[in-house]
Order: sequence, then structure tokens, then C-alpha cells
Amino acid sequence: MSKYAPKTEELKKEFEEKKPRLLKGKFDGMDWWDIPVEFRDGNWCFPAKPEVLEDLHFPNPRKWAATDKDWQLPANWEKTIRDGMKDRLKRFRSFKVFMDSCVRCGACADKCHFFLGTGDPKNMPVMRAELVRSIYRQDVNAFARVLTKFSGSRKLTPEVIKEWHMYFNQCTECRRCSVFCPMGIDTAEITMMARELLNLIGVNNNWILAPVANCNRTGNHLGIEPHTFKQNIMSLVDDIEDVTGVKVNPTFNRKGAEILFITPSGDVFGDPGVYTMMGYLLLFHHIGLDYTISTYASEGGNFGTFTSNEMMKKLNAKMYHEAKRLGVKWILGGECGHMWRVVHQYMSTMNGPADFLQEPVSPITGTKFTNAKETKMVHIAEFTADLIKHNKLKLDPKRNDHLRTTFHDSCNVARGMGMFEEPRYILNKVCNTFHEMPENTIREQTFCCGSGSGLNAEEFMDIRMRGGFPRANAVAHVKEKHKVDSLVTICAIDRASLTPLMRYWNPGVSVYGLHELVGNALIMEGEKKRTEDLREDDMVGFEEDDDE
Amino acid sequence: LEPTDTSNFTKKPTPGKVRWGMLVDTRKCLGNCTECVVRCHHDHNVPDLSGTKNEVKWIWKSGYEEALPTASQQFQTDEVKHRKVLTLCNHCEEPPCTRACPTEATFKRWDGIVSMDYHRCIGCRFCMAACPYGSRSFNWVDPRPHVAELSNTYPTRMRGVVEKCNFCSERLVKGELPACVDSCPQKALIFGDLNDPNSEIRRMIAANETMQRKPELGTLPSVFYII
Amino acid sequence: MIEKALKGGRGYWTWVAILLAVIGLGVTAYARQMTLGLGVTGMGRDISWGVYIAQFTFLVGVAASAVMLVLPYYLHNQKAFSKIVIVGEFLAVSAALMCMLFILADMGRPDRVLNVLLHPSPHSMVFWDVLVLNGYLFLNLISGWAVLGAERKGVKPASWVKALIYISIPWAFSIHTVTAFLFAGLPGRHLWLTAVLAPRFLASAFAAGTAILILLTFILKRVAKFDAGPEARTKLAVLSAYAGVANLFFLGTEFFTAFYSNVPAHMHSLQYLYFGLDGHGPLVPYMWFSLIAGIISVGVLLSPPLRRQNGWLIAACIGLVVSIWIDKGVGLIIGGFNPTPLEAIVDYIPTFTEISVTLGIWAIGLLVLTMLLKVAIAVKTQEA
Amino acid sequence: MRKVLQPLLLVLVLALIPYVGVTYGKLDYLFGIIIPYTAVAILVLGMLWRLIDWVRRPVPFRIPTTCGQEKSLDWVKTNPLESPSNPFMAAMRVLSEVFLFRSLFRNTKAELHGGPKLAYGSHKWLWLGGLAFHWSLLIIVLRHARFFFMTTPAPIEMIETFDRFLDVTVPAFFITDAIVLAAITFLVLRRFSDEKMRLLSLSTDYFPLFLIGGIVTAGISMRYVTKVNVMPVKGLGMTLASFGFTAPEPIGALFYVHLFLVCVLLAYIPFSKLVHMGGIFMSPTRNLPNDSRAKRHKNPWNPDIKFRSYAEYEDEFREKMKKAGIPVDKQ
Repeated sequence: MSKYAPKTEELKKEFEEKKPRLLKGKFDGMDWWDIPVEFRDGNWCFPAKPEVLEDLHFPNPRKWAATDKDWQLPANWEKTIRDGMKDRLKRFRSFKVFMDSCVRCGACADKCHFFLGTGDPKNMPVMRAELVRSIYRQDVNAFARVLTKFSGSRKLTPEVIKEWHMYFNQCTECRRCSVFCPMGIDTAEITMMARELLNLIGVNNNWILAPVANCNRTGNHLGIEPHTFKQNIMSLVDDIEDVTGVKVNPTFNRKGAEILFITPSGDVFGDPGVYTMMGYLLLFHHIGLDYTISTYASEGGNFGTFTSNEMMKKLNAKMYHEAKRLGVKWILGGECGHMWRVVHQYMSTMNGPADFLQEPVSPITGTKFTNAKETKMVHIAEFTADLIKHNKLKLDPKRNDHLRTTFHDSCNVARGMGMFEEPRYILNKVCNTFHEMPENTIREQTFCCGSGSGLNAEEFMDIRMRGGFPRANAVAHVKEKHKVDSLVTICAIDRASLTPLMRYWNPGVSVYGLHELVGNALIMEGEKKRTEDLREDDMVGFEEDDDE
Repeated sequence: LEPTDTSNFTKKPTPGKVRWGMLVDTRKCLGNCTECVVRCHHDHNVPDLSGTKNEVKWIWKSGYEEALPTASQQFQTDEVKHRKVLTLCNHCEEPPCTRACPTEATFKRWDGIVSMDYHRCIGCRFCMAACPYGSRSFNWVDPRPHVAELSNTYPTRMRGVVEKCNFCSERLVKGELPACVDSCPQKALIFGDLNDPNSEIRRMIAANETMQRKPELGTLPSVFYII
Repeated sequence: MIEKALKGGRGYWTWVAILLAVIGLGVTAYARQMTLGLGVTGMGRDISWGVYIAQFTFLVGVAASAVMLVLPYYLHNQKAFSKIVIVGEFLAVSAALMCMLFILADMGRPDRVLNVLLHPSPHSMVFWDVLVLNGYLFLNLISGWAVLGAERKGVKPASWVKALIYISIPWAFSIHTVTAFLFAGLPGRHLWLTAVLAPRFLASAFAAGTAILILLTFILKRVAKFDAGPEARTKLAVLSAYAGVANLFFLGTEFFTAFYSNVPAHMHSLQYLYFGLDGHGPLVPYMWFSLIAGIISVGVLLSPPLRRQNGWLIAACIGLVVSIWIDKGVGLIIGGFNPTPLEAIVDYIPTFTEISVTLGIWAIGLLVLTMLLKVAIAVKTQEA
Repeated sequence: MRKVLQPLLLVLVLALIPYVGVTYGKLDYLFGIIIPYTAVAILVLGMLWRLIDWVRRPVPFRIPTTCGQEKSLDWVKTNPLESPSNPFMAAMRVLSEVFLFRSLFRNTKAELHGGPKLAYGSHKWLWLGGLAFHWSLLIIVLRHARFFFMTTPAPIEMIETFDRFLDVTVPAFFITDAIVLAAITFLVLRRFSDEKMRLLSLSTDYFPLFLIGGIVTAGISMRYVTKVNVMPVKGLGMTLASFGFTAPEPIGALFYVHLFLVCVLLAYIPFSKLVHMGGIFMSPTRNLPNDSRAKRHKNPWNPDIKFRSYAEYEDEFREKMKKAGIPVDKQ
């Protein structure tokens, strides 16, 4: 369905030809550094436009393409890279320890979805790290320099940069590799470092940087201006009224509200994210929550994460800034993967302390969210699970009987937060048919959508479909065994990226946000007789009577 | 340890050339005499655990019916019925014990003696079940504390291995008779080469009617009894 | 898949804790035995094998009985057993492991156990028993694990797995045959010196082992909600019934041969067991209980209406297992040593240490079985 | 193949050096006194430097890899070991990694089947082989204490007792000798047998395996095959333990091969992947508690980044916000 992706049959044939092994191609007699880098349609992302780089004051704005022979690297780029590496080795113990400790045991080798999908040996996490480690040895470890080939060192050349660009844009920073590494080596960390280094010389990804520029200016990745933002949400309010007969009433930038709700902008704009937004609005209305939505801090996500730590901090700072300005007590965050990775592991360190906020307490149940007492930001799933546990919601799970669900543990929430039970608890309470995917593909071992960390570009569809293959394969398993037709996730990027992935590998499986199902199941006060879900699909058992 | 005289081992032994055997003349064996038992157990550092289930014995006296159960008991004299019979390992020609042992710890020597390698034995006691005569003993406990007087004529054994009469093979190599034979005051024990027709034992067997313990089992014991 | 055995609910961990406690008790007792020697047991020079070898003999049968699932399933394609074949295989693993542990416990010098292999003795049945038992354990463990792994992955097991399973079928018969030959090849032990011992071992093994499998299905259904299905249970009940009948028949032939021939040596052991001999009869009530319980249990199993009722079925299986355990474990071993070669009758009573070690080994076996079954059920009932 | 042969040849050459040096060069003192002290010094100083270097670098963010449910709501069952909520449990996590190789225990193997279909089977051979290798190595090293102490310490004596449980050879057979050889063999072969491992292995991955294998082989040969007089070894050990410099008594050349290879290993450790023995303690993904939302983690170099303030935002969009009915700070 995209010119950048091979036909499903072709890809299946490729997998069929190489089974049961995972590698694509023959490599006997070859060293990994001899394997060439090949850019073709579908396996590289368009570089950032010059104007975007200028907006962000990033170096080396120019027009170029990955398929160009000359990438127009800046003068002294070698020195820039080396200095940048030294600097980051000095500031990040993780980078240093990960460079030093890998024993190349290979436990991580078949754990990366990009390796599983492409069969490219350099997509093994250990090899991905070696791309940098081989330079690290050459430049940093004097002893190893003596025995170049013996220790796998090599010089920094433009080809190395191309290789870095290729393979560090085939890592979605999902951290699955680090789950299995006996040393805990996290290739996602190395990818972050490599991307930062590449950004130093202007090798980047427009699909990441354009939203970063947008978010910097308008507060959200899509560049939605405040009046548009409000209009979009009001449009959803109308839809909610159409479906339920209930008119919800969100407020914007309201000072004095108790809670500031922040969610990714995709929930306000794109399919199928908007339905999750409807779920939020219905939930808040159902419990009478005193909340407001900010058009200034209108983005939960943080594409700065995929760019640099500084940019991550810069975009994230708006949350506390707006919360302080509006005088809310605490922040409630919507469903997103990388948003919550940032909030959970980086936000307080970067932009805290948040002394101006109060320790989160649910106004409905009185529950103290002690695990968020420093960040003062609560995940919507924790919030909703608490409500359900205390029987504060009227739910009719039969309303989701037209859906047979399975749950996708989003990488960032799974391996960056450890949130496994709350969404499942909610899901089991709002729908009657939930089947787990195979054991080695869920929870801490969950597979990435293949499009996270800014790799969601259409021109990258080939790699996205390959990278998403393990996840799609797991969905195919439950689809075949349990007739699952709905993939539920709590990640905004997942809702956008899993949809084409399912269309490609598992036609007929739709992607849902968790709170969309909550919205379906909520019995609203004063609602009309509901026959359709939030997507206006008919609900089984709720068809309109012929009399009406 | 004192140096071993290897002169007696100048020739490689020929299997089947010699077969040691013993003839017990129960008529001469006194009922309450235990000289042979005492001597044997002393020389071989056999622990004294008699009276307990952990008893270890190489040679002992049994009742007539117990030693020779399949012999006819009908119409025997009271004296015979109450006679004490010296019992020890029969050093069978077809020993069930060597067949049973899983580690070849029990083996049959070139001279007919059924011997043991105490370092090989795993203590499975399969040999004890195999022996139809009850000739074997297991070291259920550490034997050394129960040896009243340690002798330097034979090494002690450790806990967990099976042991039995060895026809005093350590003495035989010096050309001496077994300790029990040597110690018998009544000369009731006749020891010799069963393969030598001119040996005393062969002549005695030929001259007297002899019995063996459970001959019907086909083990071909090397110990004979004159009742 | 081992991690499956490391997760569980309260009941599971409670059970594991109990087993570990018993194992601790057993290990302590074994340490005492190792330190002080086998003298701490009730065994002596006359009764030189005791409760350890008795358990070993019984458990060899339990291990062999897995073939009653494997054989019909793989050779005759009895689909009814598809769900519990793995249960049988893992029961065999657990039982074989216990067998070897009991042998180790019974050894005077366990540190020299490798001598059996370093100095191989083909003439010794113990040598072959070690081989077949180890082989059987690994055959069942590897093939069961491989089949389970393949099922976990959703693929067909490798072809060599089937080969191993087919090999394990005659191997199952061989382990008990070799065990029988351990006893049957000894001159002078008249109770064992019989051609019927091997088939009797097999019959009792299939009867008791199958009964244990039936009981296991009930336990799994209760504890793990894993039901093998009434069809499988019925088939097992029928197998157990007929094996039980065969076992009783063989016992009857033993009695006839001994008493009709009126050979004292042959009669004495049976007399000692069932009627007492020379004033010694400590096992008489047990043997009669075993006989009666066995007959009743087999009767229930032979009766379709009764065996269809779970209560009766469970009772019959328990009765049959106890009956055969008494007969095969206690009676056979002790009866074989009495009278002694010197025509004496010695009473054997296991000591606390002996019993503790026995319980500990049973606990190890149950723990291994629990964990293996936990893994198997987790794979077979996996939601995904 | 070349990346396998090179380290193998290197180990052989290294083994030859002391043999020739002692046998033909009479360099007992060099190989017995100087080199051991040097190697130990390199090891100690090198590892010290590594650790200091690692510790010196900051851990700016809490980035534990959360492999289990975090502590959130009271009624949610958490996994304190895989997602530790406090430093103690984080320490427990590290220790379980160090002593039980927990993450490797989780290992799976992905295979493609028809369909296409990805199947993930349990794959614990690496865990088992690695665990056996490391634990045997530790026990072997500990057992060497008998050369450096007048009387072997009781705990090590107990280790020896269990290690030589099997009574099959004279001198006593150490189980860990067999295990470590089997484990090394397995670890080497698995790097050959798997296509992925062949690709990702470097020469420096084979070298320590061959080196340790050489040490073990020399040691086993000294004990069971060629047999070396251990009394002067003990003498040398006591000398080294007390920092003496007296010349060693005559010892077989094989002992010096053994010792030299050990010295090479010791000296090699700080400059190789063998630093992983320390690195695992330092790994931020494993040694940090997952409590960053409850307890602020301080970044020593947290930069002050200028971001777009609300005021700037409102300045640009004030009119449109008014038109849409969105509250504004300045009218």
C-alpha cells in the first residue's frame, strides 16, 4: 500500500526462503565491517529540511539524500564526532560502561525486532553497538589500537557515518536488547548517543526534527495552533454527543483547575488517536474531574528524546512551566510510550524539582499516588485503574463485545516504566474478550511497533514493516488462535504506526487506545441509547431496535 | 610400610593352575573353640561389632542346620544336629558375587580365591544379596574404632565397603598357610591346592565323604566339610 | 521454559516450601548417614537391602508405567492421551531420578559411583540398571522437553524427538526387566529366583504406575485446572485394572508353585510374609491388607459403573498403589532376605534417619515432578 | 577462521615463552617472581583505574531497564527484583545478575518457520554454560589458596571437600576441573556453530577463552598427567603471599607455563572485555532503583536550557486564542 514497502507476499517469501535461520544472506568468510551499506527506497528517512535545522539552530543545514554519494558533511566532522564522543563518554557512565563491558555473548542478537525483520546482521544489537565501539576502541582505547583487526577497531570514515545513520535509524530505542543482556547493556542508550553525534554534523531525520521544531513553536509536534487545537477537540466533543448524547465540556488553559491533562497531539488530530481522546473526555466528564488542557503544553510526546538530551529537556520543560502558570495541583498524562519514558525517567531530573505542585491525590478516590510524589505526574492508566478498583466508574464491558482484544505492551512504557498490570486491569474490566499474545512477546519482552523513536515516516515503510514483523507475527498468532481483531495499546505512536503495520501483516486487525475502550464501556449519566462505539461501529447486542 | 618382597612375584601367575581349597573336618572342630575366628579377625583388623546388626565377620561358627540347610536333616543324630560348623567364604568356582558386582570390585583371582578391591567397591551390597551363603559383611559404620588391637599385617578398611574372607592371600604369597588353618589347635582345617591330585586336601576329599554348602546352586564351592 | 516453574500462586509455593522442608530434613538425615555410615539405617548383614531399594524397585515401575501413555499414543495413535503423555513422561523422569537417588542413598561409597562406568561390568545387572535408568531418564526428559518446547513455539518437534520417544518405549520395558533380573539372577534367594518376577514387576508397574497417573490427573484437574479428559482416565483405569489382574495372577502363580511343589525353600519366604515363620510375622497384616486392597481395587476398576464414579476411582487407585507398594516394596525385598542364607529370620525396621532420607528423596522427586508439570501445564494451557 | 586461529596461536606462543625461558633460559626468577608481581600490579592498578574511571563519570539519569511491574498502586502486584523500587532491591537485582546470571536465564532463541512465523524457544544453554564456567573458575581460583596459606582456610577446605567428592582418581578428582573444561569447550564451540555468533565474534572474544583453557589444561596436566612436585610451588606461593623476593626452588617447566598464562590473563583483564566483572556492577540499567518519579535523581551536569516560555507563545498566538475563546494572560 506504499511504494516504499515491498509487497507482503514478497516479504513473506523472503522470510520463507531463509527459515529457520534469521540472517538474510550468506556471510561465511566475511567480517561484519565488510558488509556494505545499501540505501534504497524504504530503508532511509528523509533528512531534515534546511529550514527546520535553521529553526532549531542545528548545524549543517543543506539539501541532501541518503542515496547521495556525498553527504556534504561539515569541515572537521571527524573532530566533531570524536570530541562529541569524548564529551558524552565523560558525562554518561552508561555510555562508557556499555562500551567497555560487552562480552559479545550474543544473547541480544536475535532480540531486536529490526534484526528479526531484516535479517541484517548489523541490526543485531551487539553489532549496532560495535558500530560505535569499533570507533571507540580506535579513538579511546590505546591498548586496543595496537591490534586493529584483532580487536575489531577501525577508522572513522564517511562510510562509517553512513553506516551509523543507517543502523541508528533502525533502532527504535525499544530496549528489548537490554532485557536479555547479562551486563544490562542498553543499545537504545548507544543509539541516543549516536544520534546526538550524528546531529552534530547534520545527519538527521526530518520526520523527527520537523515535529521538534513544531513543538518548540506551537507546543505540539503537529504544529497545531491554539485555536486549531481547541477546534479539533470541540469537534470531538460534537462526536461524543453524536454517539452518546452527552455533551462533555473540556476547558483550555484554565487557571485554578485542579489537574492539568497533557496528552500527545496525535490524540487530537490523527486516526485512531482521536478516539482515545474521546475516551479521556468521557472519563473526565463521568467522574466530574476538575481538569484543563493546555494549548501551550499541548504535547505529551517528546521527539526531542530521539534527538538529544538538551532538546528533550527543552520540550519537556513546558509541562512544569504551564502547570506552574495555571496553578494546578498535579499533572495527569495521557497514553503515550516515549512521553512516559521521559516523564518517568527524565522529567524530574531534568526539569524538577516540582515543588510548586502537590503530591498527586485522586480527587475521586483519595488515593495517594506515592510512586509519583516527586514528579507529581500520574499516568492515566494508574488513575483509571484506581477509579475502577474503587468502583467509581459505571462500566458495561459488553459494549466492547464487538471487539476481540489483545494488548500491546509499548516498549517505552514496558521497559522504561514497568507498567504491565494497570492497563491489563483496566482492559479486563472494560471488555470481555482479552487474549494475551505469546509469552515471549509481551510484558518486558514486548516487541516494538517498528516505528518508534521517530521512525514513523512513510518513506521508511520497508524497514517499518520489517521491524514490526515480530509484533505483527505475535498478533497473527492470537488472531489465528483466538480470532483477535483489536490491538489495544497505550502509546500514541503505536496507535499511528501499528495501524499500517496491521494492514500490512494482519488485515482486519484494528488498533485501539485503551481509553477508547474505556469510553465505549462508560455508562454516562443522561446518555442516549448507544448502538455505536466511539468509532461509530455497531456494537454487538446494542443494535437499534426496529421499532425505533 | 615395610618394603614388599617382590621375589615371590617373579612369575606371572597362570590362571587355573592352582586352586586353593579348604576342608573342614567338623568332627575335630570343637564346639566352643574360636581360635581361628580370633586369629583371623585380629590379623585382618576385622572390627568387633558382634551382637549388633552391623556385625562384620570373615569366619564364624554356625549350627549344622543353618550351615547345611539343604542337607538331609532327617534321622540325624542329636550330636550332629547340635554340631557347630565353621562357616566362611566358599570361594566358589562360579561365584555369583563376582557376576553381580557392577564395578569389578569383587573378582576371582587366578588361584581361585574370590578377592576384593576395597578402593573400587561402591558399597551397593549387590554381592551380599548374590552370595547364597551369607559370607559377606558390609561396613555399616567406621570399622576402625571397633578394632580393639590394630594389626600391621593387613590394612584397615573404610566405612561403606563390603569385606569378606580372602583365604589369607597376603600370607599365601609368603608361602604361609591361612591364619585360621595355622591357628587351629585341632588341625581340623586342611588347606591345599584342589588342582593337585596329590595334595592332602584332594586325598582327604577322596578318602572321606564330604559335604558342601548348597551344592544344588551350582556355585562349586572350594570349601568342603566332613561331617 | 524453566522459568515457568519459578512462577506460581500461594498454593504452589506453599507446596514447594513443604517439599523443600522435607528435602531439608532428608538432606540432614543423609548427611548424618554419610558421616556415620549406613549403620544408622535398620539394615544389617542379613537384611542388607531395605527401604531404599524397596522404593527403588517400586519407582522403577512407576517410571516404566509412563510407557502406558507413550505406547498407545505414539504407536497406536490414541488421541485420548494426547494431553497427558507429557505428564507420563515427566512422571517417568521424576521416578527415574528418585530411583537413582535411592540407589545413591543405599550406597556405602557414593563418592565412587563413577566406578560403575570407569570399570564397566556387563555381567552385572546393576551395571545395566544404571545404564537403562539413566538412559530412560534422559530419553524422557529430552523428548518430553523437546516436545513441550516445540509446542511452546508452535512448531512440530524435530524428527529425532520421535525417534527418542520410540526408543523409550522398549526402554521402559527394559528398565523394569533389568530391575527384575537384579533379583531374579541371584541363587539362593528363592523368592526372587523365579521367571515370573520380570512379568510380575511389569504388571505391578503398569497397574500402580497407571493408577498414579490417574491420581495425577485428578490432582492436576483440582490444582491446575488441567483436565486430561474422562476418556483418557477411563482408558488408564482399564489398563490399570488389567495390569492389576495380571499382577494378582502372577502372585497366585507364585503361591501355587511354592506350595503345591512343597519345596521348603520356596515356601519359607511366602510363609514368612503371609503367615509368619518361626514366630516371626511382622509383615503378615500388611501383606494381607495389600492382597485384599489389591483385589478390591482391581475389582472396582474392572467394574465400569464403579470406575466411572470419581470417588470410587480415586479410592481404587489409591488402594491399588498402596497394595502394590506394600507388595513390591516392603514384602518383596524383606521377604527375599528372609530366611537368611543361614536359615535365620531377622526382622527389619527402618530407622528415623532412613525414613527421613526416604521422605527427602520422595520430596525431591515430587518437587521435580511438580516443577516439570508446572512447566508442562503452563505450556499446554498458555493463553497465548 | 583466521580470527579463531590467531588467538589460538597467540595462546600457544604465550605458553611456549615460559617453557623455553625456564627450560633453556633458566629464567626462573623472571617467571616466578618478577612477572607474577608485575601482572598482579597491572591487574590491581588497572582494575582500580577502571573502577575509578567508571565511578568518576556521572549517571545523569535513572534508566533501569524495567523488566517487571513497577511499584505503583498499592494493590498492584509488583516485581521488586526486576523493577526494584528501592536501593536494596536494586542491589539484590545486581547480585542476582552477578551470581545467577538472571538476564541470561531469560534468553530465548528466535527461529523462523513457515508462514512466515517467528517462534521463540527457551534457550538457556548460554546461561548454563556461562554459569558453569564462571562458578567453576571461581572455585578453582579459591582452591588455589592451598598454595598461599600455611593451612587452607576452613571455608576453602570445605569447598575442596565437595569439589573432590568423586573418588575416582589419585590425586583426588576435582569436579570443577571437568566442568570448566566442558564449559570452555561449549563456549568456544557455540561461537563456531551459530552463524550469528561467527559474525559477531572478534578475535578478542576467542583469546580469553583459549587463554583460560590453556591455563586449565596446564593445571590439569600438572595434577593428573605429567605431575609436578607441589612442595616448591607451595614455597613459591608462600613467598609471593608474603611479598618476598627469594628465588624459587626448582619446579617443572609446566608450572611456569601455568603461572605465566595466569599472569597474562591477570594483566589482560583491565584492558579487555573481562572488565565486565566490574562493569556489571556499574551498569545503570541494572543497578538503579526504578523510583525516579518518587525520588528525584540529580544530574550533576544538568544544563540550563532556555525553552520557549508561555509568554512568547501567547505573544505569537494571542489574537487567535482570543478568537477561539481560549483564556489569555495579557489581553
